[in-house]
Amino acid sequence: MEKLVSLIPVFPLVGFLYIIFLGKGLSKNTIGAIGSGAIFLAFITSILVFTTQLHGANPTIVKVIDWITTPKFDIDISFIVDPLSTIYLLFITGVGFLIHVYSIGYMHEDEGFNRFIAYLNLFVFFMLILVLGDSYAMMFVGWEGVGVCSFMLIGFWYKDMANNDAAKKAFIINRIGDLGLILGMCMIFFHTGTLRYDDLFISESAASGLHGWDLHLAAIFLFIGAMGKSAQIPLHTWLPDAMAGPTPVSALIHAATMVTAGIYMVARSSAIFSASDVASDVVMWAGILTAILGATIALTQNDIKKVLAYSTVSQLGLMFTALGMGAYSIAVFHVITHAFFKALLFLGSGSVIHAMGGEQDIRRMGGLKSHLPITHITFLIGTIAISGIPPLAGFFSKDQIIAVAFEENMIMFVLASVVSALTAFYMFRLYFLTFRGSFRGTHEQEHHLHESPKVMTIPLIVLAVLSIFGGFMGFPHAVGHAMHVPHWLDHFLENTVEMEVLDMSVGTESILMILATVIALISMYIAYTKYMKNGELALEDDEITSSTHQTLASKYYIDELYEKIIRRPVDAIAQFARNVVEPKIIDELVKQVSLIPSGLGSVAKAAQNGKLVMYVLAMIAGLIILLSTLI
Amino acid sequence: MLTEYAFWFLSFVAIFSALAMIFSKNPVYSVLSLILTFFAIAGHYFLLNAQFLAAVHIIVYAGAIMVLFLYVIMMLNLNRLEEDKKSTWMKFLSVAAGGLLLFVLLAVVKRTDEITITAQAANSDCGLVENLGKVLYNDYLLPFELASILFLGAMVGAVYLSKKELA
Amino acid sequence: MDPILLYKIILCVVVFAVSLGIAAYMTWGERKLAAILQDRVGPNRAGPFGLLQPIADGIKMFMKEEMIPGASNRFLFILAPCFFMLTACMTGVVIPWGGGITIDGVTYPMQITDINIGLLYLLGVVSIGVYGIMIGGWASNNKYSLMGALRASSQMISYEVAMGLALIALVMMTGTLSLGEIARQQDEGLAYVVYQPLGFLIFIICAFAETNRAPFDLPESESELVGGYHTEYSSMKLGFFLFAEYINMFISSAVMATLYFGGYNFPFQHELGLEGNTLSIIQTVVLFAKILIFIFIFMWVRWTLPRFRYDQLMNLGWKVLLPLALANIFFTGIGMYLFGKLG
Amino acid sequence: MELLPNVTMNHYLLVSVILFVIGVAGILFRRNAIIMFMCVELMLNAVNITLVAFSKVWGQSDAQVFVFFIMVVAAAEVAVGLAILMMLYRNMHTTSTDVLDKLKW
Repeated sequence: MEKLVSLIPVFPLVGFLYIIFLGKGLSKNTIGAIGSGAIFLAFITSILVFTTQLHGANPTIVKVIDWITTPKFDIDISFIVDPLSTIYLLFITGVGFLIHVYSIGYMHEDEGFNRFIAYLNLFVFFMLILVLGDSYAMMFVGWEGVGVCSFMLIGFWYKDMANNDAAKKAFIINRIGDLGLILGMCMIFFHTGTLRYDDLFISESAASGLHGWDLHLAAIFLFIGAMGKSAQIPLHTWLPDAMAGPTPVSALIHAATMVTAGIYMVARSSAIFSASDVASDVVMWAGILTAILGATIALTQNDIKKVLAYSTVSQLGLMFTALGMGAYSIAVFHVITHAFFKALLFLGSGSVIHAMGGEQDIRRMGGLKSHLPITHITFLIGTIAISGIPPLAGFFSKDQIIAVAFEENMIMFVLASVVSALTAFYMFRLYFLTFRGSFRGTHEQEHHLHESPKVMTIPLIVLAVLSIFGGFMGFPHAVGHAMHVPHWLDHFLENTVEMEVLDMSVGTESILMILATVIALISMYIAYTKYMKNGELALEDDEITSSTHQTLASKYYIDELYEKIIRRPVDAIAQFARNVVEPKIIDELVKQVSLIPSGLGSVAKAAQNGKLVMYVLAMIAGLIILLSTLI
Repeated sequence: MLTEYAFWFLSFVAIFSALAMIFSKNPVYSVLSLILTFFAIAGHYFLLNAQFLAAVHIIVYAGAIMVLFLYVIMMLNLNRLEEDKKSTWMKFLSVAAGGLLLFVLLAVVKRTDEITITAQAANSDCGLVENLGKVLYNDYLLPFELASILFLGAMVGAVYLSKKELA
Repeated sequence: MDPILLYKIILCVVVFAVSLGIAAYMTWGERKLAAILQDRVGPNRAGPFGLLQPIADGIKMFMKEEMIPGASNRFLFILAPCFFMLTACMTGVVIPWGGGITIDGVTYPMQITDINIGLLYLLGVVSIGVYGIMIGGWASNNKYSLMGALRASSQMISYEVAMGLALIALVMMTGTLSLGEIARQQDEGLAYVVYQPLGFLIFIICAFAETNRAPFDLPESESELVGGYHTEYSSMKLGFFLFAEYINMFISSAVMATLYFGGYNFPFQHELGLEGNTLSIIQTVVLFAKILIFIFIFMWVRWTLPRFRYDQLMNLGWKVLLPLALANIFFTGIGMYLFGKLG
Repeated sequence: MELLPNVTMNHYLLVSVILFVIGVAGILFRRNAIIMFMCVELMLNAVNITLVAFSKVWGQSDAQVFVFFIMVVAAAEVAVGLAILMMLYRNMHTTSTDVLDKLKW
């Protein structure tokens, strides 16, 4: 059964190749069916593979072919099947499938439809490689592959320069992270001589070659890689810009899957991170700072997708906080629930944008509840889920992060609670401004409003169901123990990642749960009074007076800061190189060098005078010289 | 005895008609002289017990290649070739080169006296069709097939080149 | 003198004489046949049934004034008919004319030489036969002659290819290139025409073209090129050209009889109870009967069919006969693979 | 090393060398592309003689197979070469290599 795993990436790859090379004359529905069918087959196969891991961890390496073979070390193209990779498999292919189906409706009028589906397939392929690879080298292939796909999809509407800029920004910032990952890999390889997970983590012996500051540095470098991919401070700026891509892309890549690659990598390397307290602290602080930053910026954003994007940044920050505190399985738990409700929210926002004819500004929306009933319901479920109100998915995962923080570090606990409160507030602000109140758009838009087709709403419904019940896979430990509901996920992952065992009484945990719920409800109520009862609206850009508000709306001026301290100097160096080094030094040098062959050529040219006899004479002369050596 | 005389006779004919080939002003005579040379060479092959090769030599060279030469010369009506005057310097150079090459080659041949080749248990049948065919179709099958492809290419090329539309 | 050498010399002379004699009387036969086909009487003055006509023609040829055009190339002009005649006569040496003749208890084969590459020798001699025509046509310095010569050369080269390929299919079955051996094989088995009907058809068509006989007589087509390559020739030099053509016809008939129709063998020859020299003589007579039938076919076709146009001739050679010959090789190979080698 | 009575390998090499040099000389002295072409054929045949002689010396057929291939190449070369010459003559009305030097450099 485990052998089937090598089939999983093949489906999307075949889908991609088929659509790119043979998809020219096919109808859009056929293309969509091929694209989502490929993912569906991968999903089915993933379920089969997943069942092998259900009863006790049973890690298996499935080798496909040799990749790099040297006397010193080998890297195979082989796949690892263990609880961590299979659970990622499930939600990549599952959520991926839903988003593919959604895309058929969302992108139906787009002229680049084939290209879009093909790219999505390719993306899923690389994501699967990333997750399934049995070594850092294989993961790196997928890592770069998803980067490329992300680039292509952000800049999907390449005719608009802003999209291209966003794509470039994402790509370049990701490169910075990748450099960290490469350095981390190099350090690991340098000290242990292998990049394979089973050598590094399962047999333990290899990993012991790494200790002290080497260990800390390696872990921090790996984390820099994760920062790039998962948009952590200071490499987070690309993610909100990446919303330039089509909404399904935002849902699939920039919320549910690719950005969680960083979490995956850190969880995969949990042995390294838990051995390094320094690196863990770095991860924790970077995570919580990102969480607060994202949450505060999200408060003031008016673009529906930007709000969700900063919310993603903030949630990712929370996940890293959990990772930093050693709660790897809880971070993975939050990744999964987050994948459900964030995909749901993005797809819902896509549905709204679709209905609004491309409008993304929530100040121009309002009162969509009656026009888009299904979207409204599912969006509301997503909002409740992310806000952490029981018994929806977000509550369980987020509550456990807070619980861990309570155990580990009171500062973290406070900050995480704040983030949680802010989350509930900005999400309900978004919800109220979008779906409640009265319609603020143009008359034409109002006339145009319609519920999305079934092909889009069904994925919404499925995701909404998942958002409601997804949390039960990780029922809180103590309370669950008391109620005889096991924490299934922890149990499932316990042999794969390092475990933080919470030692908490039923009472404490219950109080924390209630506290979290109350915080969320209060935030929700504030949002309700502010935007529903008082009918307050988000301010237009030129109405903003408060400096705090201005700072938040401008995203703490981080982009401007980067512009000043990084881009300007680099530009200056580049200008210097272009204006001075290139023409004055390199060009001149090349010109001078080129004189040598042309000079020699003008000499040799004389020999080619077109007289056959001369050629024959030369040939005979050569023959004579050659033969005279025999005499 | 007879074969020895035959060798000298054939060699004389070959060399004499080869000289006639390069010195005759009329290209038709050149062609005919060369044909004579080829007959003499075919005779050599017979003497060396390579009957198959001799027959093929006649068929291919005399029967096909030289006919083509003759055909082209007749068709282009090149009865008298315009030979431009060459500079004496060039003539001298040519003579020197040719003479030197002859000298060097003769010296090399002379050297072979010192190298003794122990003649193998003479298999005088090696020129027979059957033996040649066995070698050709067993050891040299690939070159043989490639040669046929070469031929096909040459044929197509020749036909294409002589199409009127190109002119 | 070595009796074998003596025998060979005698045989050479006999074959040469017989070839010339038959060729001479073929001219008579041709005229008679043409007359019959055209409902005329034909030669009937010189001797009974005009049988002395060839001799009269020969005397006339020798007596006529010899004319050599002033602008021609004298040496080549004379060389050409001699060369043509020589090549025509050279082909006879490899043909087995009958079984063995026993003299003083020693059996001599009735074949001048049974070289192991007999068929290749035939092809080689045929292929150089074209020089006689080409040189003659060119040396005449006459555009009709040159045209005839060029036509002859391209025609002969083209049809040689198909002819060679038709023979290859035959050689695949015989496993030998020796004509004597091929004739002997047909004593034991059936005549090869049974196995190679298509090969024979291709061969006979090519033989018509190689001998420049109608309907392939473009090199000398009177109505187009005055007389083709021998327009400028007169007297016995013209006689040589004409004569050589008949010799060629005779030899190709002999070759066809040998290769495809059992040569000197005839059905049930061993059941007659004849032995030795008697049988051999009957075999030779049978061979000549076969040759005469082919000669008759040559003449019959000439006086029946019109001449091809030049492009038709080339198309037939390259686009019909060549692919057919290749297909014949292919199917022969398949047949041999399926049923095993014959003979 | 006697291939025939009183005829050694060297005799054949000698004949071959002389024929070869005659071919080379022809190429050097003559300007007509057709004659030069024929000289090339002569040189190839000079080599063929040595190959056949060597085949006889060693009692093996391989050298004769080489001769066979040389003939194949020569035939192909003539077919294409003469076609090229025909075209040249049609366009330039000459076969002299002194005139045909447009493709230099």
